[in-house]
Amino acid sequence: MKKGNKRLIISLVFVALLYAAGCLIEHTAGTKSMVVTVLQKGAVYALIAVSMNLLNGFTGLFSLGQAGFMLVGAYSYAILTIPMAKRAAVYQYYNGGWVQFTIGVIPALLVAGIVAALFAALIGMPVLRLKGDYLAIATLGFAEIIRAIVQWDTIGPLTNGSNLLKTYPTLKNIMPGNTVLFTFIVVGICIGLILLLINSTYGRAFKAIRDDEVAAEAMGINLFHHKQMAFVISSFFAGIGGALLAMYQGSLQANSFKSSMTYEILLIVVIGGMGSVSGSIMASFLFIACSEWWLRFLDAETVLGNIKVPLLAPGFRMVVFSVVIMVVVLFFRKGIMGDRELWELGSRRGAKGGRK
Amino acid sequence: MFDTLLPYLLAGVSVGGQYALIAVGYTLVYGILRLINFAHGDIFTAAGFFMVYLVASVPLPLAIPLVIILTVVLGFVVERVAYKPLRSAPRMSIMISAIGVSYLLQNLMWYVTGGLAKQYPVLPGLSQTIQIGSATTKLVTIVTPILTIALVVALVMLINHTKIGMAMRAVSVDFETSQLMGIKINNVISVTFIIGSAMAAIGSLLYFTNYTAVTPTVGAMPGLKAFVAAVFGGIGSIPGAMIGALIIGICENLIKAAGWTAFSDAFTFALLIVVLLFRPTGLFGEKTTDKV
Amino acid sequence: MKKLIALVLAVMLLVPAFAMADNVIRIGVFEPSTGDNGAGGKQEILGIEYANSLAPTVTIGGEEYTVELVIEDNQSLTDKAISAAQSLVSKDVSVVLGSYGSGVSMAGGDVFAEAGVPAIGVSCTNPNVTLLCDYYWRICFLDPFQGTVMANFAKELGATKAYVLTMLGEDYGVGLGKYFVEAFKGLGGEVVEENFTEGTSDFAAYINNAVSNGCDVVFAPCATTYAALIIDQAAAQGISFPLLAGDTWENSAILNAAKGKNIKVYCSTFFDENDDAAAAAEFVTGFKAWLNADSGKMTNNGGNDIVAAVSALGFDAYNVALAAIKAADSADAAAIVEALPGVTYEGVTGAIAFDDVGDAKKDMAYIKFANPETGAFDFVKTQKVGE
Amino acid sequence: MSEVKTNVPVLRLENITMQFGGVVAINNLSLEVNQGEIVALIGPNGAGKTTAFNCVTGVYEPTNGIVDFHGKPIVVNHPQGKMVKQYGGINGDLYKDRKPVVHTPDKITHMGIARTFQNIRLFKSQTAFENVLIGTHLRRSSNFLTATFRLNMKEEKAMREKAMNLLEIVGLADVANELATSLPYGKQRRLEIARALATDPTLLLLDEPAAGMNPQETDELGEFIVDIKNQFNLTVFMIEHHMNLVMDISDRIYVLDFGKQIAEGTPEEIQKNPVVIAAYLGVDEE
Repeated sequence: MKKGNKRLIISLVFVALLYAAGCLIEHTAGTKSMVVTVLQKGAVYALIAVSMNLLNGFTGLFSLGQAGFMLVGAYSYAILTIPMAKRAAVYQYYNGGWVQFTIGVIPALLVAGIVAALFAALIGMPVLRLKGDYLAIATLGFAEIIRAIVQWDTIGPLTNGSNLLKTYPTLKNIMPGNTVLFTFIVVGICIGLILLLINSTYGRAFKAIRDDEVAAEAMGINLFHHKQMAFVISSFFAGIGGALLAMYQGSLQANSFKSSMTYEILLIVVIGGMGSVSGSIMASFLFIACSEWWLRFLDAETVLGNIKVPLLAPGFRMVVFSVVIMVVVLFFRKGIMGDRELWELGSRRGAKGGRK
Repeated sequence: MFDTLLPYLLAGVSVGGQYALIAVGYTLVYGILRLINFAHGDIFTAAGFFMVYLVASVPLPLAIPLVIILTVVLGFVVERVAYKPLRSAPRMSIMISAIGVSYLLQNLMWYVTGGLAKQYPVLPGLSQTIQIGSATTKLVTIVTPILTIALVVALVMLINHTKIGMAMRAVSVDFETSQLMGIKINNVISVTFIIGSAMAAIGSLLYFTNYTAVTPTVGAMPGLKAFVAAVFGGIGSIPGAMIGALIIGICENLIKAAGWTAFSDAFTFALLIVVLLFRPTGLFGEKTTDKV
Repeated sequence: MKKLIALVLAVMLLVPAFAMADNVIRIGVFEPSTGDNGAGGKQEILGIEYANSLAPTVTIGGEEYTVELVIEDNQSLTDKAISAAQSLVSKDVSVVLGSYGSGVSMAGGDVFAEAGVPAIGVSCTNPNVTLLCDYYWRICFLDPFQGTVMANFAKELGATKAYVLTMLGEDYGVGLGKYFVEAFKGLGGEVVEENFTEGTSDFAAYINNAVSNGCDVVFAPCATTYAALIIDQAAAQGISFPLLAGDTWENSAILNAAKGKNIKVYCSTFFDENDDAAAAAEFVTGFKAWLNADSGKMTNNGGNDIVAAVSALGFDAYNVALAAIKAADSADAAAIVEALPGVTYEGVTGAIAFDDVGDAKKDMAYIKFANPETGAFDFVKTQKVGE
Repeated sequence: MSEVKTNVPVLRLENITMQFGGVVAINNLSLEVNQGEIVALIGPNGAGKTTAFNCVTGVYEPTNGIVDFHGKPIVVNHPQGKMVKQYGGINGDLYKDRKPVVHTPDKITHMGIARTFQNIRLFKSQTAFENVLIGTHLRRSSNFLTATFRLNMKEEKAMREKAMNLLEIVGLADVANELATSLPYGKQRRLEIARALATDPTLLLLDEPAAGMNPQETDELGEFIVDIKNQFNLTVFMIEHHMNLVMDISDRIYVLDFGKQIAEGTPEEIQKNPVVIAAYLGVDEE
């Protein structure tokens, strides 16, 4: 117990240092810098990736519906927080829309999670009976159906149809100058809760289901009940993640929540390691930094001296990127962390190390 | 009434036939590897681009067989590089690899084309406009279902009456046992991918003659719909895939006719979910029991 | 691993992001060069580059500054637009030009506003681009105007029932469609509205719907990718009534699709190559020569030297930006924001002066016909509001 | 031998039939396991023994028949299908006043039946300790919220103590933090038993617990089974091929061949039963 406490304290200090570093970077680099962008978006993706890992990595449910639940969360948040004064302009084709009130940012974030969780509860009831890739394709299908419904003109007064939602409070409005800190706090709380869940008796039950469904059921674990729980909780956090993504983006459109978004998150989870929270977090920041920042030069046609650098053209960044991902998928199947956590590296390597 | 519906039915049968050719690839691969080959739709797209670029340099009669050959090579390479090394890995890994390949192919095509739509060459004959009853349409609309049925019949004969077909059936029933019986699994799987890719290439010829713009993501939706068709028809069943695809093609067009245009894609997924929940083996699939 | 990343981040911060050369002012070009609107975006960039080649420097505070164009591809997608905009902002641009397409402009607008960088919309026609963003100005006309123009024109062609087809999630098309519907209904016409989803290639059913609903004109403002398909399939079904659209259709892709087919395609646009005003004529001659000198540029223009309206707008946008920089007499974004409302400029697409919202007061549209025989756009007429 | 044997039936199978397509894996099997007994189910490979276990634990739903546990129904499947309301015909009395019931495996475990698997099914990414800990999840009182917010620390502590205690009983305390799948075969079998015990069963189903063990290990296992039976006041129902073990510790034996019960009795009776000998050794067709 004492040793555990010590490790907990070290971890907390480490996290606090990370927060301070994030804060410091924002204050020194200024809001215009790409670092700040990467920190914000990376943190948001970290939450979404961890929520997906809870399903795919910890419970062994291959779900591809994450973008759908993010969409629900993002829309719930935006719809509830667009200021009254701006509604007429945003809902320009729908006479200002149906919703004629606004709520605070934090309650709206919670509502975003809850609405996404409700959707998940409804969808989970039928689809969680399916297994493996059928579950994957069914959740993917539901995400697409959600997207079609949100864009439906008839409920346009609620969702603004397929048009852009904007003018809702963004990261910048809430804690001006400390956007990174705000993102880190919300994401930190959410990931903290997921970690607590994973390390509770329920988390152990999830892992048991992942390892062997038949044995888990023989241990008295109600498969449907626990899968549903993992599905709903994952979607709850995906909903909050979607809302944070909306806050980060400043504008929101159903069209961008395509299945390719789910695939990206899945790839982050794979790169980080299925079943590793810290892996997902690291992979998110890496992924975002590479795609938004470090590899951007690959997209620019560059002339060095008099020679045009070959291959560099719009789109090359993503090619390089997807090749790297394929290399990870094929040759480093365990990802960065496998199913271990950063804080376990020192202590449990002996017990869990020798395995492939 | 029939006069109003005829154009929709024609369009539905035509697009359904094209889905069917893609669906064959899904159903064969799934039948043997239990893998949803997410990259199959992108292989179909690649076939479209092969044509666009080939026609610029070689004459059409040569370009068509070249397109089929290149597509087959692509399908073969994808299997060897991305799926074969994962043969013993959990199924989730192979599926992730398939998603990765799809991502890679799309990005590659985006890079090569700049993400701009490319005009598909006109295939003499197929692109001609003809009049059927109240509907005016391209000749390809009529050719597609005929060609599709012919190819499906040929394929079914291949599978039922040749040695390789027997091997394919054996592998799809029991992977390990057929391996023990001396069937060269890797060859069988390669043949599966080759057949699937060739069908996708033929499908792309017909599809893009009908819908003349090729973009890097154009195959994603037809790919998914073809997969749904394969599930609907009963995964592993080639005639099932064809019938499923035709039904989906027709329904899709009738839904648009009813004015529910925004839901024509969503319908496919709704159908998929309903099938999975109430008849997971599809129209013609066989029931299996998991052994504990 | 994490420490390593932190270290890398820290190093990247310490190294000054960009070695600041003296006397350089950066203008961001926020345009799609890939994706659905890539073709149009590239033409717009060409206009900007041409303007830059004519006026590569600007004098600020008595010193000569070199103008450097920083081009970012927003991929025609609203979510990608955000990171492209952030990338521009992080490269310290003083002013941004773009974009082709309204959705991406609205999405990027927030990023520019947060960073306090002014943006000049080139051919984004949705009212909300400027209305919901205090840092966005625009030099082209707006969709309510364009929609009305096309509705009037449809009426003139004798249409009584219009089929309006737009893509879900495309602010430009959906917006323009709505304004057309409003205007057309106001003129006593009937309307059938339908949407297609992104990535659709099968438009046969939509064309059938237009026919079976007894429509006698189609209005389909959308990206050229889909436009080419719509035209091809309409022609295949032997449609006799005209297809109308907005400014996006003024593109080589449309000409190629319509060429040799029995189909009538009209679009409205911002500029006509054969405009006889002196400034316009000079621009057209110069631009064509510039294009012809470089095969890469010709390719980006769609393989010919037809001057697209968006190129002319790009040309004007660059010059408006220069005028604003001169008026501000500073490379500072905030100063340019101050100066922009007062800027007036006599451009090749007409006089440009901004109203309170930041929109150019433009009241003239050019209607063109895609000639299937010559494979070129024929000028039909100009149209003003209230005509 | 246990001294708490009674004639109170704990588990009762009546007319269980299990068909897979056209194959009849179990044909009209009826048997009883009484409180405190160790009952063995033996038979040649493919006789349907594991299938019988799977019917009891809810993995399979028998085509028809009844399984009762402590007089409560686990499965009641009517021969003419679930839709038939008025029972009659051949088994009319058996099904009289009984509603169709099919329980899921977790529900059955909750009722007090725990099992091990023929081809060991441990949670492969978990340590030995965690494997047992998962067994304690069943009798929790916390919900996911109290567990997440650590309002169940007392229970969590009790769970951990119980799991450790069980590991000590099966003699695996020293390998508690080893990965379950890295343990030698015999220890994995014991670990599976410990894990099953963590669910607080009253009936323990062991599917070939001695498979792959040498004679000495098998002897030890026999003692161990009797020990835990007494210590936890269990009833044991096991499938086993090691005849020494079966004859040593069983109170009664059922013999299955081709899905049919061919004999029932004490070890001594079974040893002498010519039908059993024929089934095992094979006889010429008469």
